[in-house]
Amino acid sequence: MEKMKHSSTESAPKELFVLAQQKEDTSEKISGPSRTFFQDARRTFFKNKFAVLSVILLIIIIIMSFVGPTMNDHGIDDQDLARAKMPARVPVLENLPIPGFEGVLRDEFKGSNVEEATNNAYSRYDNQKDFIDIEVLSEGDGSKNSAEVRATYRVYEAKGMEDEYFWLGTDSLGRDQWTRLWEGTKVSLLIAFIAALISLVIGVAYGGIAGYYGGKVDDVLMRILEVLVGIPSLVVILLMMLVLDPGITSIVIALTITGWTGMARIVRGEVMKLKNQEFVLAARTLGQSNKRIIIKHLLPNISGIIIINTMFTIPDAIFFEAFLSFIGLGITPPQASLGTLINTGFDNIMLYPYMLWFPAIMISVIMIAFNLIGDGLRDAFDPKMHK
Amino acid sequence: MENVSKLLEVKDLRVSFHTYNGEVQAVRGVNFHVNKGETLAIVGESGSGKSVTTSAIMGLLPKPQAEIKSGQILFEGEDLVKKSNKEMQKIRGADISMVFQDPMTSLNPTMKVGNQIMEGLIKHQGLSRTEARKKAVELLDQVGIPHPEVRINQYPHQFSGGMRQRVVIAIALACNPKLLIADEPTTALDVTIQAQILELMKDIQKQTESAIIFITHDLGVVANVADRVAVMYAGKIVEMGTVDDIFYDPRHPYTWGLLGSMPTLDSEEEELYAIPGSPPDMLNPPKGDAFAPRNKFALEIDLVKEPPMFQISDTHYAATWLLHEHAPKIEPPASVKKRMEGFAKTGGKA
Amino acid sequence: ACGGGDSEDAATEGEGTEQSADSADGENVLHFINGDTIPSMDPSMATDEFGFQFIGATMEGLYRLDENAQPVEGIATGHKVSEDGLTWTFTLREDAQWSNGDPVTAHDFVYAWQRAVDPNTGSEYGPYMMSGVIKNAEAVNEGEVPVEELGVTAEDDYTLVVELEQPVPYFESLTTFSTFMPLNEKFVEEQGDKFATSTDTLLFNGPYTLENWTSTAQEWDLVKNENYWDADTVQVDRINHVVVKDPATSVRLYEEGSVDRATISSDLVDQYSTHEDYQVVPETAVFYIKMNQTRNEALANVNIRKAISMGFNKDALVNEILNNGSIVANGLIPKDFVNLPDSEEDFREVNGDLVTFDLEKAQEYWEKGLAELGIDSLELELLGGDSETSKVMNEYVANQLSTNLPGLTVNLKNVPFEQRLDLDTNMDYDLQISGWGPDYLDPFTFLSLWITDGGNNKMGYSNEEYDALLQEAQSELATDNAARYENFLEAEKILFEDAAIAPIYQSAEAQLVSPKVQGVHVNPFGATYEYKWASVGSAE
Amino acid sequence: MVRYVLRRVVYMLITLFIIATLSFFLMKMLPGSPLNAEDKLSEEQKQIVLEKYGLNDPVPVQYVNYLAGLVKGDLGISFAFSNTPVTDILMDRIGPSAQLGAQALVVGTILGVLLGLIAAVFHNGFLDYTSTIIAVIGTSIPNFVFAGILQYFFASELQWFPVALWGDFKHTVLPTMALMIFPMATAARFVRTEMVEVMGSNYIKTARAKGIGEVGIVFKHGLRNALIPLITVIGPMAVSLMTGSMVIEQIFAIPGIGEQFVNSVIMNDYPTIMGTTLLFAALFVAIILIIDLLYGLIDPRIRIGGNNS
Amino acid sequence: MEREKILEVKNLKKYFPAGRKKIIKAVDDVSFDIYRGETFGLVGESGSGKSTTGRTIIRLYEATGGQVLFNNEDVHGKKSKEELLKFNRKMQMIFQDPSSSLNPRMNVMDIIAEGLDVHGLVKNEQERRERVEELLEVVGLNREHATRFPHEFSGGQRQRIGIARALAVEPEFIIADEPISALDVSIQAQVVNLLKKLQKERGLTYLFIAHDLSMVKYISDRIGVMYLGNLVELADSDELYNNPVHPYTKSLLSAIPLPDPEYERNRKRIVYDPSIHDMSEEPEFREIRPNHWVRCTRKEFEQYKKELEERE
Ligand SMILES: Nc1ncnc2c1ncn2[C@@H]1O[C@H](COP(=O)(O)OP(=O)(O)OP(=O)(O)O)[C@@H](O)[C@H]1O
Ligand SMILES: Nc1ncnc2c1ncn2[C@@H]1O[C@H](COP(=O)(O)OP(=O)(O)OP(=O)(O)O)[C@@H](O)[C@H]1O
Ligand SMILES: [Mg+2]
Ligand SMILES: [Mg+2]
Repeated sequence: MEKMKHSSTESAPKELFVLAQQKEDTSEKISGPSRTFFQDARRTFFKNKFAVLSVILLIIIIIMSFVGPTMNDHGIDDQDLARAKMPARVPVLENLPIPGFEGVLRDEFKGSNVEEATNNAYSRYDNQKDFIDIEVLSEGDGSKNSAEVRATYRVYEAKGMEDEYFWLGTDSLGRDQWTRLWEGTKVSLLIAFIAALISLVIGVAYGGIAGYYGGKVDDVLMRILEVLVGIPSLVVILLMMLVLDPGITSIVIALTITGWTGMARIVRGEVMKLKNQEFVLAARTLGQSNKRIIIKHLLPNISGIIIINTMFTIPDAIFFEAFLSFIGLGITPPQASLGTLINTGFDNIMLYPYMLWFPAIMISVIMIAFNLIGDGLRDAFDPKMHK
Repeated sequence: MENVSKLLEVKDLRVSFHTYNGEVQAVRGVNFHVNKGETLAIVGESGSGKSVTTSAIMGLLPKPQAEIKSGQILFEGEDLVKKSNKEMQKIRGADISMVFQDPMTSLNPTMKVGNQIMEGLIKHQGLSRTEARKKAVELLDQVGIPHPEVRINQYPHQFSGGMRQRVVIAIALACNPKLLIADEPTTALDVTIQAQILELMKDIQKQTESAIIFITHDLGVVANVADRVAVMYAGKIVEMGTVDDIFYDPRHPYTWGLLGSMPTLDSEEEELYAIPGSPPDMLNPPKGDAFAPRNKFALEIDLVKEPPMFQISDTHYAATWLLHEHAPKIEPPASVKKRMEGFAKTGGKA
Repeated sequence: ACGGGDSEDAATEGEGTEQSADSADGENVLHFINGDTIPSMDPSMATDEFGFQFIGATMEGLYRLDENAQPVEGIATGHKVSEDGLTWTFTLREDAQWSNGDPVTAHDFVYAWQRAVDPNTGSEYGPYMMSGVIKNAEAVNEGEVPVEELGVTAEDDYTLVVELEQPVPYFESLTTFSTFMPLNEKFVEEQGDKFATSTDTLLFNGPYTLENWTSTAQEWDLVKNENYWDADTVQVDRINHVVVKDPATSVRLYEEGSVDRATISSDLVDQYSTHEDYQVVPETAVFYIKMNQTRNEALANVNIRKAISMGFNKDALVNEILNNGSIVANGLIPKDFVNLPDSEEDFREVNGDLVTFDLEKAQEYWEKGLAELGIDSLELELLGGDSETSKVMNEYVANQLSTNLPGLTVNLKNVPFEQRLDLDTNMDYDLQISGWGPDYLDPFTFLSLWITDGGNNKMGYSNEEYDALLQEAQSELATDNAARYENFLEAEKILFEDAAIAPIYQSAEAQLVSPKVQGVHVNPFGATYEYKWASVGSAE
Repeated sequence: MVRYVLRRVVYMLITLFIIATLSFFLMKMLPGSPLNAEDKLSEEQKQIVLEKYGLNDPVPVQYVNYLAGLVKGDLGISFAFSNTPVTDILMDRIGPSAQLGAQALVVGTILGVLLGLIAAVFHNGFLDYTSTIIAVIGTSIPNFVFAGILQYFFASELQWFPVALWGDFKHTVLPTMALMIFPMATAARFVRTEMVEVMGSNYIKTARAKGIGEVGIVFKHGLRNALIPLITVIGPMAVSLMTGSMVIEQIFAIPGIGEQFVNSVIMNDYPTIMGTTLLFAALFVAIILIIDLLYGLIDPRIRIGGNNS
Repeated sequence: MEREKILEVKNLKKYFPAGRKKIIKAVDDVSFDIYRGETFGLVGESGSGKSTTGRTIIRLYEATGGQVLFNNEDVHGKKSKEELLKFNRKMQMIFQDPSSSLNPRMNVMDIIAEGLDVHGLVKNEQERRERVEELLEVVGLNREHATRFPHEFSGGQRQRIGIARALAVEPEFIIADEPISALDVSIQAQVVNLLKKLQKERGLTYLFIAHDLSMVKYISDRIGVMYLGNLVELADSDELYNNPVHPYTKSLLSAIPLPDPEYERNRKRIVYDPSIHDMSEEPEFREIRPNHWVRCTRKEFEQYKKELEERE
């Protein structure tokens, strides 16, 4: 074989033109550290800023739901009508020009002239003229409602509680909203976690069995499921709530009775997909028992989907608890949940909107956080997203 | 050779993907050209950059991740790299079209087959629906689908795999493209159906005189369809030549490996010539010759310096230091030698 | 009527400004909100506030209550009472007509009253209102004698004779009540089961007819009844009603001008108390805690009960929580309900405050009670309704009792009204917040509740002396009203000496009422509002 | 096809039958009767009332009677509304709920699909984040909060729409908007995820290779395929929308069935509860059937009946 | 010398239900024997029932009809747990898809050791690790790979892990269902070489399923050709390639592209038209030459025979 002239102009040192030492075969080496799927998932997850933020937020919320109530010395049912419906007041913040935490009530009042408007404001605020600041917005021309004033009522001073701080105000029974908000958050989260956990266990077992055994077993189980799904969950839950005494346990039971069907369906679908995968067949040819196949081969592979789905059932449960409270079938007072707080807040929305906003913001934040975490997990458990 | 006009010329194409782990250098300086009416086969193992090269030609590299680092893609003298997406839309499907590997997923499952064929016709040739329809029927007929008038109103799932691939080819051929890129068009198909599709493509090429870039890793298919062959490894072309050059006078050890690992029907040797190991990680391509770690015949220089393209004949090039004047004389492995003997017998390229 | 446990309904009717569209037709129209659907328009079957309201507006009995809650002539132009007070003979007017043109006759009353006590009817209020009042009512209802034996007969078409079981001084006011309305036999029998389920299956003889109504309707109209004998007096052409349950929505509808009257729930009072249309409508319903002496033996102890009835701050509750004009109740008979026959003094004033909030005394009694029982802590369940305001109130009461009485734990149980009735019937509770509104103009309507084993007692209260006083008032003293009232005063005192119940408050309703709404007055019992004399004023 | 539908209908009937049976016996186990305030009625009267409702018969006989009634479309008589057939109540109330539900479903889905499309097309861009945030907020915040806000701003403050009540189309706007948020957010999320997936699929590559413009790719090739999984969630969502939201109906004073249903439960009105349950269940299975048929329409791969391949 | 039969497949049938009242006859009356120590190749187009045959043999599917005798014992039919386990040890399978045949959530150690655990072949953790490392070396991988997860390996490496898993229980007979068709050309040779080496060292018997005929011919001693659930031809591999008799076999052989441009230029494809068969007679499996069997009718038999003789 003749040697060809090469097109390259670079010089190549002649001594290198010898067969290279056959080093040990490095091509089978895998470089880089070993990463399991879960490590990859974790990494992908932690790259998702929203999801990580949500996790941090949730952890803070959970910690606060335990710590929060102890941060002041108001108990969950410390009533005092003398301090009912106090607006929120937070040290430091009260001096900043941010509305909402100054411990004042503020509203606009109309009348045919400034005086009338002012009087309206006074009578609205218990005639505590000394503690009401009036700011005229429009002088008016004598016709109805043409004049407008903005009144600021310094409630804490008026009630002689200058030294008192209710960080989130008080409710209509004079109970500290801060304490109740965190207690309520705790209860709501507890209900949601337990309900989701039970749904998870039942759903995974049911779906797993139906999917893995298939055939007749699947047929029967799925028909049963269909009937259950056909009965509107609201019906079942409402009926359960009537049979059981109101309280956390019954809410959890009511939620789980219908809550697991979604999980069961998803798990069944996944198991059906997986059980014909070759690695499952391989386990069968090795003589592995069905139980171990389900535990060792199927469950780890659907764990992602299960976790994601659970993440989405938790906010659903929180939501449903809120709804139950909204229609009066929720938790027993004086205990609070986000649902009962929102419900009471709703009644006071016009005058004391903070009573609604704080729990509404809390539930929204929790829901958004769980949803974002769910989204994040969905991406994390999708190998396509592992870059 | 010079009078054969170059339809497409790719010059020093480099494409990288930006991923979480870093930059994946998928294509690292590829040069080749395609002449009018000829078939160029690109072979190489998975991940060697075949698809990325063709996607770059089509202007279909995935948007934010991929980056053309350098190079030109001259189609009839115009650089496609510089063209806007709008301009590329005019070229895609009309002058250059493409057939993908998997016929099962290459057709829109919710759209009638006829509409999928007609779309391009209406867009590029400005045909009316009825005209386009007529043309679509003809096309289906041309690619050998019986009862095209009926089939045109059916959905992809009503077609078998082989028929779907024919439909995909019909779509690609609709506007008589000058260049047809086929990215592993038969890999997913059965041998018998593969043979039919290959025949079909060759027939059509005869009729339309379009050039074809045919990507595959099946050397049998290459031998069947190609006029010229480019062998890719790790984002580079390591050997290029006519089909006879490559099969009967391979020069690059990688090409030897490819050929040696395929038994011929009469090969009886105890062991196949297997390329050991696995392809390099394109995140950090090795210094020197990327193939060196798997190469029995690697020279010390391979470990430090990349080999340039050596020209062997007018049509035949290879990038291996073994072709350098200082290199020791290396015998290709036995199985490959046997082929070359066969080549000598039949007279080869002369 | 039977008072709900819920202190306030979310919203009730309201009047409002006339819609311009309506005025264009020259029609006088009012728009009101109704808190819920009308469950029943059958006078024999109705049991609730809304039924009574619309039966009252569309039907007329022998008498009707005027502005001062005095009976004025309705279908009856007058009556005579026999010496012994047992036979009442009513003379009916001859120009009264049913809305289908049939004359209203004495037979219609006979039929209606018989129907009300006929066991086959399954009426609840029939026997409740008539037993012990009209002769043989109880026997008929028990199926012991045929309905024809009921002590009511039509002497002729326009003379109705009623025989009573015993003299009933307040019988006149009873006849204004829904259960005593006449019914057109032919029509009712024709309709069968369908009777009173929609406008088409109803006949009216009152100031208004009910239009566009079905039992599930969310919107309906009262339309002036041209066939009414006193149609000339009726000035409003149409009163539209819609069902709105959400209090905030009601108020917004009022502000929008869609309705002419809206109830202000306690939460909203602060905001609207300065509104020029703001009004407080006093009511005669009284709310109290029932203490069940049978389930938890501790409640059988009078000291414990006394402690509870004195142990919570009613003033704060009324002012801060209810906040709608309701007043503290320190006895059973509401304020401004009945006057003593002789002195014309208010019953409540005369008997005064029988039980007030007194923390010290409460704790004293509590200690004593605990000592007697030999325990140092007690756990009780408080059953309450689940409407918005009552929920807050329940929480307050539970908290007050738990804090004020050392060792007491009160657990709340809020359940829907229907369920609460079930629990009440089965005496399955310890404490229950409950209320009662009168069904006729006499203290007996309240005091009869705690007669031993009475149908509404349901808390195991029994006091012979109390029973005897009432028994005497209803029989021997029936013709001597002054003496009767002495008995009532005495009975009420006994009730509170025994601390049978812990009164909380007498309700009122805060409303926004458009100035257009004129001449509507509020009845102390039966139909809440009287629209016969209503008129539409100017909007300003 | 016809055979398939027939078979499915038979199947539906069986499911309904089982649900009817289940709910019947469930109701039998629960306390409560048409006799409210029992104590005021004499024993005899109670018997008469029970007789009227057929509650004196042994349970199996009641069951048979109930089924017989069912076949005739007779769901019995309400305990709470005297002498009113449950069927009438349902007929009366389903209308507004269904109308609002349908409006919310249609508008919400269309808006959601658009939102999702925008997010997918501008994947990882500003518009993607915006629409994702809208979607997350939409699924996270309780709809009664939205309802309150809408009522306050658009009715009380701006006076664009009536505060509440049931009347002409204007009255339906706010409740529809409040109800719409959830389907909108759900659809947006689904479409976004699916669309991102679809846009990476081979047939989109093929379409691009044909030289089709981006708009054509998104609408002609992408959307339809992205919609298929959405249909699955729309089914149950349609049911929950059409069966009315108690809260929304209460806030806007709408005579709907959701509100009615919660009331029936609270009032222990068993015939109505059962009737409503059956109605909901029937709606559910019917919608599932429709969804399945729709599947076949949108996705030609799914052959109704699955016989001819 | 009479070779020892390790596996006898007799009239094997496997039908799948497909919708209502319809069945797919995936395997319809197939009979063949496999001798100890040989490689038996099974080829045919996609959907012809090759995998189903393999899976029915190893009892992943219950047979609809027929018998499978393994070491003269019926594989199907009632069996105790112990018998099943014993059988599972002797017969193993290698799968086609390297990406789905390994559980992505288990590391290589656990994947390979699964069989050891099931059959209790190791006493302690240390022995287990040693066995796995030994097996890894047998298939040409490193000990360090034991702690890695499947996704970290290339296709060829994964396939070798699959082989190690099958080898762990020391089987006598391995069904390899297209073990190389999903692999890159250059990697295919690695796996095939390994399989050959193992066969030599351990006296294994293979049922090798593939549609790449050149590879099948290279590795197999005897080859069966399947078409629509039937075995249409069976012969020694050389015999089959040199003297195909059944028109389907001919067509199949003519369709394989070979890496030889010259050959390819001259290749003529033969199209198989099933309608040439005389449908009036049920075809049977007949021995046309010693150890060369064809499915044909009596008339075809004569005709094929003549053809063969002419070719000589
Ligand atoms: N979207 C992408 N993001 C990151 N890396 C990519 C992307 N697409 C391709 N690559 C990388 O580019 C390199 C070349 O890929 P390419 O698809 O061109 O290979 P190929 O030769 O076509 O292989 P095959 O035979 O498997 O189709 C591979 O290393 C691959 O990992
Ligand atoms: N579990 C199953 N259920 C229903 N039908 C099946 C099943 N497995 C296989 N089939 C059908 O049986 C027939 C034979 O399938 P099989 O997988 O055995 O073919 P094959 O020869 O292995 O094909 P390939 O080369 O594609 O792997 C096919 O028509 C297939 O659709
Ligand atoms: Mg490729
Ligand atoms: Mg197969």
